[in-house]
Amino acid sequence: MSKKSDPSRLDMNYSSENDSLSSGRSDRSLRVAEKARKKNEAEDPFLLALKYFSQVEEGTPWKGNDVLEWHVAVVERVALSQGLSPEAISVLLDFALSSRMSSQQCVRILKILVPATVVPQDAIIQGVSWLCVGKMAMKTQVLFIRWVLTIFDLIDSKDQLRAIYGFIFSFVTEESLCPYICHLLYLLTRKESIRPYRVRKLLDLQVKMGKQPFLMHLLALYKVFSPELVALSFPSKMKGGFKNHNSTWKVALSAVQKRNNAGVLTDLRLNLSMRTQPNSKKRKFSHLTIPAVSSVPLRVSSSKALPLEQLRDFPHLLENLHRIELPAQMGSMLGSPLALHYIDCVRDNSAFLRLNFWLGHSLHEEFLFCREASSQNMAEATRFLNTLISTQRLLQEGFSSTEVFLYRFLRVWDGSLLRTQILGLLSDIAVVPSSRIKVVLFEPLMQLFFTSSLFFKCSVVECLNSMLLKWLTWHSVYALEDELDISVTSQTPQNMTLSGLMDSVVELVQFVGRIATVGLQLEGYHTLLLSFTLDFYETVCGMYLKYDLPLVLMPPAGVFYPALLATNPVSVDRLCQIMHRYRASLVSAKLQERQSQKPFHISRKTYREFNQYVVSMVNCLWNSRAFMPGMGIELAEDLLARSKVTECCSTFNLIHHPAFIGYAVDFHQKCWPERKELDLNSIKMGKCWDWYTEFLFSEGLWGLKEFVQSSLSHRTSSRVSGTDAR
Amino acid sequence: MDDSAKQVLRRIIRRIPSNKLQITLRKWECLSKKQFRSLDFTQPKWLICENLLSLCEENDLSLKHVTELEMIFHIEHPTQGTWYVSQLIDAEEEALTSDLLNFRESFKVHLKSLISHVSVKIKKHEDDAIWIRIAWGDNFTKPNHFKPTYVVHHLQTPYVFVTGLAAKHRPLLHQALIPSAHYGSIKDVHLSGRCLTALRDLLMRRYKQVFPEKHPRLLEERSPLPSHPNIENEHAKHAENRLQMAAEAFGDGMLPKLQTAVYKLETSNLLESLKYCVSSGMASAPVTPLLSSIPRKGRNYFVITDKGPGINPTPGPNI
Amino acid sequence: MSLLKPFNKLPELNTANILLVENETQFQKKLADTIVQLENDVNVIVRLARSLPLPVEIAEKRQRIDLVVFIVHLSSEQSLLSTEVSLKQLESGYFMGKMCFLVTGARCGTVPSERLTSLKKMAASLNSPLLMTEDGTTEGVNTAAQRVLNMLKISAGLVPMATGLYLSSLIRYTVPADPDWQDQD
Amino acid sequence: MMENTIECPREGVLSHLDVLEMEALKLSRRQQLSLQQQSRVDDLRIMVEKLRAQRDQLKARVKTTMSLQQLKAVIDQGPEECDDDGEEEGCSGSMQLHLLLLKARQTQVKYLLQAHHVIGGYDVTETRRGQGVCVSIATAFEGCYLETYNLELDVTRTVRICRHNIPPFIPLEKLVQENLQTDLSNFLSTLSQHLNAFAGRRQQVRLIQAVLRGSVKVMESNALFNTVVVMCTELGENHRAVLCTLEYTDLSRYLPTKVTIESEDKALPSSPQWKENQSLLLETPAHTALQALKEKGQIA
Repeated sequence: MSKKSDPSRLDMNYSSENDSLSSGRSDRSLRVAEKARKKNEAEDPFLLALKYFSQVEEGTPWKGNDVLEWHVAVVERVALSQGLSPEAISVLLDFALSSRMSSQQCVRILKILVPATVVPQDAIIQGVSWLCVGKMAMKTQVLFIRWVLTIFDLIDSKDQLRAIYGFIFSFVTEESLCPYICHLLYLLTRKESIRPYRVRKLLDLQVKMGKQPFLMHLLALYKVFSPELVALSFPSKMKGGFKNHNSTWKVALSAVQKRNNAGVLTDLRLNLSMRTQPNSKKRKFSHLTIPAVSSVPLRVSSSKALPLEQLRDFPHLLENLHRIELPAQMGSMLGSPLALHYIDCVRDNSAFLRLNFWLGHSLHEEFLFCREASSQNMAEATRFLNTLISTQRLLQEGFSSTEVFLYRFLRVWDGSLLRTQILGLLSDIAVVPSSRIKVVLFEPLMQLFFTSSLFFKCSVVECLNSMLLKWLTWHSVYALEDELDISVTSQTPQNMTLSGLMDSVVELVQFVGRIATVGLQLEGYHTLLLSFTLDFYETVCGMYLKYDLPLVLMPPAGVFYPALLATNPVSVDRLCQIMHRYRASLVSAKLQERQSQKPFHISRKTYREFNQYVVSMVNCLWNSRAFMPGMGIELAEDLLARSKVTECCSTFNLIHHPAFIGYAVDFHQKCWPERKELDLNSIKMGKCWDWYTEFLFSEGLWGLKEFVQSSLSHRTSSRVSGTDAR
Repeated sequence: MDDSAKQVLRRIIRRIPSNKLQITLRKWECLSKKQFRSLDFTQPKWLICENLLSLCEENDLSLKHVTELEMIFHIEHPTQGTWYVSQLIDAEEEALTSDLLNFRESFKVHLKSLISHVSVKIKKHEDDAIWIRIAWGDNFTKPNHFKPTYVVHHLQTPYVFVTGLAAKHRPLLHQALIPSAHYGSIKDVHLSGRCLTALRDLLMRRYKQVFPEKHPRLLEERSPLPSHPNIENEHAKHAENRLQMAAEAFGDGMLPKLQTAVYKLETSNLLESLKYCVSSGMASAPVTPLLSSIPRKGRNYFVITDKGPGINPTPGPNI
Repeated sequence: MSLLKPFNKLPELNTANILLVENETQFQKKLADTIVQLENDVNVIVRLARSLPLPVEIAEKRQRIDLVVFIVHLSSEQSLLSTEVSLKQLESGYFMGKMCFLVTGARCGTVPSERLTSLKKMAASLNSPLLMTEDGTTEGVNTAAQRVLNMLKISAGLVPMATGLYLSSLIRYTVPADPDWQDQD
Repeated sequence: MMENTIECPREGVLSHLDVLEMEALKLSRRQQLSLQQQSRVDDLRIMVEKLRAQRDQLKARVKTTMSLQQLKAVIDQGPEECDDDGEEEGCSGSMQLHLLLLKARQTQVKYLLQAHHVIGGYDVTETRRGQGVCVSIATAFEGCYLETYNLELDVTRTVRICRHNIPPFIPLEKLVQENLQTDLSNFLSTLSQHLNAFAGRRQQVRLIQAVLRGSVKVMESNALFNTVVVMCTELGENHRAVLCTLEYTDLSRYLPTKVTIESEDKALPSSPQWKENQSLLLETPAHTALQALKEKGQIA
């Protein structure tokens, strides 16, 4: 009880004994000694502490040992404030693992082992050797390995670590060590480190422990390097991964990092990643930051492989394409464009597997695994995702793990968390087969879209627009006859036929049509949303001519008419332009069909829709025959009468249309400056009308101009424009 | 200043947390201003301790000064160790009029008459609580100042708070206390905790108890006003009632700090009776995991921590 | 012990009533404050309840409630249970676009997945929307408030040419047919 | 190459939309705030109106009750006049009077009850659905309210105290044994005596410390305040310190039962003047007595 209630009591008894020995000495001498000590302290307590730890001999009592306490305190202060130098680390690590004092002390030291710059490889080796001696307590061993994992990327070089791969491997049999050892091995494994008996061992373990994620991942990696040895098949999406949440270090390290985040990595001799990640040392502490490229600096003896980080520039890359050595930390690839270029050139499956794994793992850990969204986290997350986005832009294709993550994330998304990034990523995903596009994309998006704010709606439309753009671009790039491989990087390359692609595109366009219709309705035909929608249709109307995807899809009435009757000239103008482009596509499609060397068929329905729209436009704007039967929007006579609008048919012609009336008035004043009363109808008279239209064009309504010139050149009525499309 | 004194001092200094050290020593008033200033409290404790020792040498202080220091610290920080409370019963008339002086005298006399080697130190605290420090020896050995007993008693009240009392000394203490406080006998009240003031407040009703009143305070007096006129809490009344009930049961404002409470459910067959409680509707269903987990976890010792019903450190058998 | 009815009272002009049901009250309060702050042109009245049924004392002075929001914390089993109980106190009319679930902690991998699954089943069986929220951050709360408010305005008939039923037919939760995309872990 | 990997143009649109949303939010917040202030002002106005109305009502009520009392006064010598009048209107009048009487009585009773409460009679509240009652005993000294103490009594079978907040040094057990079962009201009154006396004694000490700071010093007092020792210096030819020990053996009184005067010169206590003072201290509250002495210029 008393022990529990205050632990201090115990060591008081002990130490009082210690003191009783010491107190034999005269107090004079004591004070002298103390003065001397003071002087030393003045020099540097930290060095003293290190000295102490390097020299303290086995079995020194630690309970109530004030000297020890004091030194630990000193080290603690230094470690947590500016981190420990490589030498300090070696000393302390050795002291801790040699367990010269109690294991409590060992744990205590390990906990504060925060490197300031790098960790010397030798220290780790030493540590592993202590591991082999095996007088360490199990939990201490685990702690040690976890520490190594945490600071893995700070180890100045890893060649010797690789050399003792076998030793490390031997620990997988330790039940409680296994997960962490596997992780460590995963980071160290290279082709030559794979041996049949190791594979066998792992398989045995798997039989014993069941399909543990950490074993699976290691085996997967083995399979990549030497498929002939590993017969297993792995699910395309493996869950979990190596869990190594040790917040204490993370926090401490990132804190230290924050304080002196000046280019610590200079001693890592890295040129590439420096620019992207000025303080990329933070990476491990929050999975979110990107490791610097550091693969093994090679011993002279070994093959002539060239570590990636030694690449100078693009030409250099090209020369050495054949003998590039990939870094231990695949994540680091993200940071470095050269590396990415390399990956892009040589379709190295293992590289992609590992990169994908790393990505999937961090994404999952960080966004789908209880991470309360604090502003600081979010800042990191944003940075990370932005880098990911730019990477994908560079490779011009999404990673499969990103997709998997996105599909999961969409289902639990609140629509605001990291909106920009998420939508950005989403717009990069490879073409989704029409069979599942509804489930993985549309349903979650719909839920968010209709409940969220106007701005979110706009963002979604924008996102889908750029998604469509990418798909079309891919198509126009990889437009092989019937077999275009879109997701090059994805783990399971899905070959997509042209028809497949077209189905997906149709799905997408129709989806946007639907949500835009309802969205506009809900938002009261807000101009902003309308303009984003028109953006989208500007892409759509060019599908055939610009990206030669044999497809023409008209906007739904729910989009067309709001645009036509919009209160701002810009919308109407853009609509005109879009219609003009549609016309162009349809005309050329007709030609194609006529010459029929590339037979493809656009349904009559499309033509009908198009004509319908043109007719209503012309009726509205030119013929002052709005709301007439045969138009998309008909209104019963009596209803119109009841609205008490005089000559309501003409209310939407180029003069009275709310979008243009301003121009009309302006024009009227220019024409008849002397007139007192305003008579807009007089614009209709004779030449005036042509002048007026000219005036409108001169006001910068190009779309309108194009439309007029194409659809009703030589002042024919709309029907003609309809027929000549037929 | 002899070795034992030194040891005691060392021990005391070690017990006092560094941040408290300075003020405690100041209260002690055994060092001259100059000496006090000479102490550097940024140093590690063991250093300060050595310097302090030498200073004590200079003013050749004795053991009794040292114990004085310990007492000061204890009175300032009465959360050392666990306090046990016992209650004096059958008060005599004098109990209501007894004062410090004659209490101190009679207590010392009585105790000394019972045991030869014992050192008693009695101080009165501001809140007229009487603090007694007893270092016990026995007929052959000197009083052991490492394990002193502390007794706190408020005159006119029947309560006695004790910490660090060995079982063999209990009767002695009681025999000394009862007559000198003018009571008939003493009994254990089964109350203990680390926080002395809490125990005191609890027994002397110094915390704010709440009773049903004829004119209950209005709702908005207690529960914070709704932040906006358009927000209405449907269950405000209920919440208020619950609040009232809770307050009546446990009191209001700052409550006394108790760390543990022990219930012993003793019956021929606990599970049987619990089962009956539930089946007969005495206990509300669903059964709280606290009870149902007895058979499920296969154990009958549980610790409930702030993090909700948890498992005690020693894991039970796997079932 | 009376069912809560959506149509037993006349609506008030330019007023929308929303009921937030949460068995713990902290998120509820934050959300309520944000909601009333966000809306300017409609008179939004927020009612907070720990569970249903609502106390009968104030039944008659209570205006008609246009939207019922059940806040479910996946972190606590209790929250889910009490929601299930409360649901029984709603008249069927509410399930036609006048109620929704607001879920917190769905993103968190540590909560037992079966809770989310059972909640999803519930939502799907009731054809009701399932809104995920981040209750930790102000942005999260703002967004939640915004979304709930949008639904409220529609279900209170304040948005021309839109009804709650219409909206919920668009956004109600459906169990994905392709099991591959259900959250595995 | 770096640059274009870092910057991606279309990203801008999304983030711009984000910014826009933020702005919109801020704006609506500001509007909201002003709206709230406006409505608050209105509410306050309404509140003022309400209060005015209430005040007027109260005024009116006061008037009526006054008139009622006058009426009652009239009625007291009413009857004989009433006899002279005609039968039927007489009886109708008597009816009316009867009514008025009752009204008057009722208001009177109300006042009595209020008065009873105001002068520190104890509130009794029913608790636990009639299973118990909660008695609260207010203490006061010289017309100023002090603590209120509560007892919750279980009255199901035999009356017993379930809980209370009466300080431990009040001899509650003794009082309980005397007459809790037999005579509750008696029990309560004695208890309240004790409490009032205790509160009174403590209040006296407090007042001494507050009012006579500097001249009189409270040397010693205990939890129960039944022995208080104060020191003052007498203003004779030689300023002697005088030690007055007040002992209250009767715990139900706030006046001492025994006062002893001590001083260096042994003559002083027996001096007539100080005998007088002693008796003064015996029959008036300590602080007033000492105050008086001070004014009389006997103590500093």
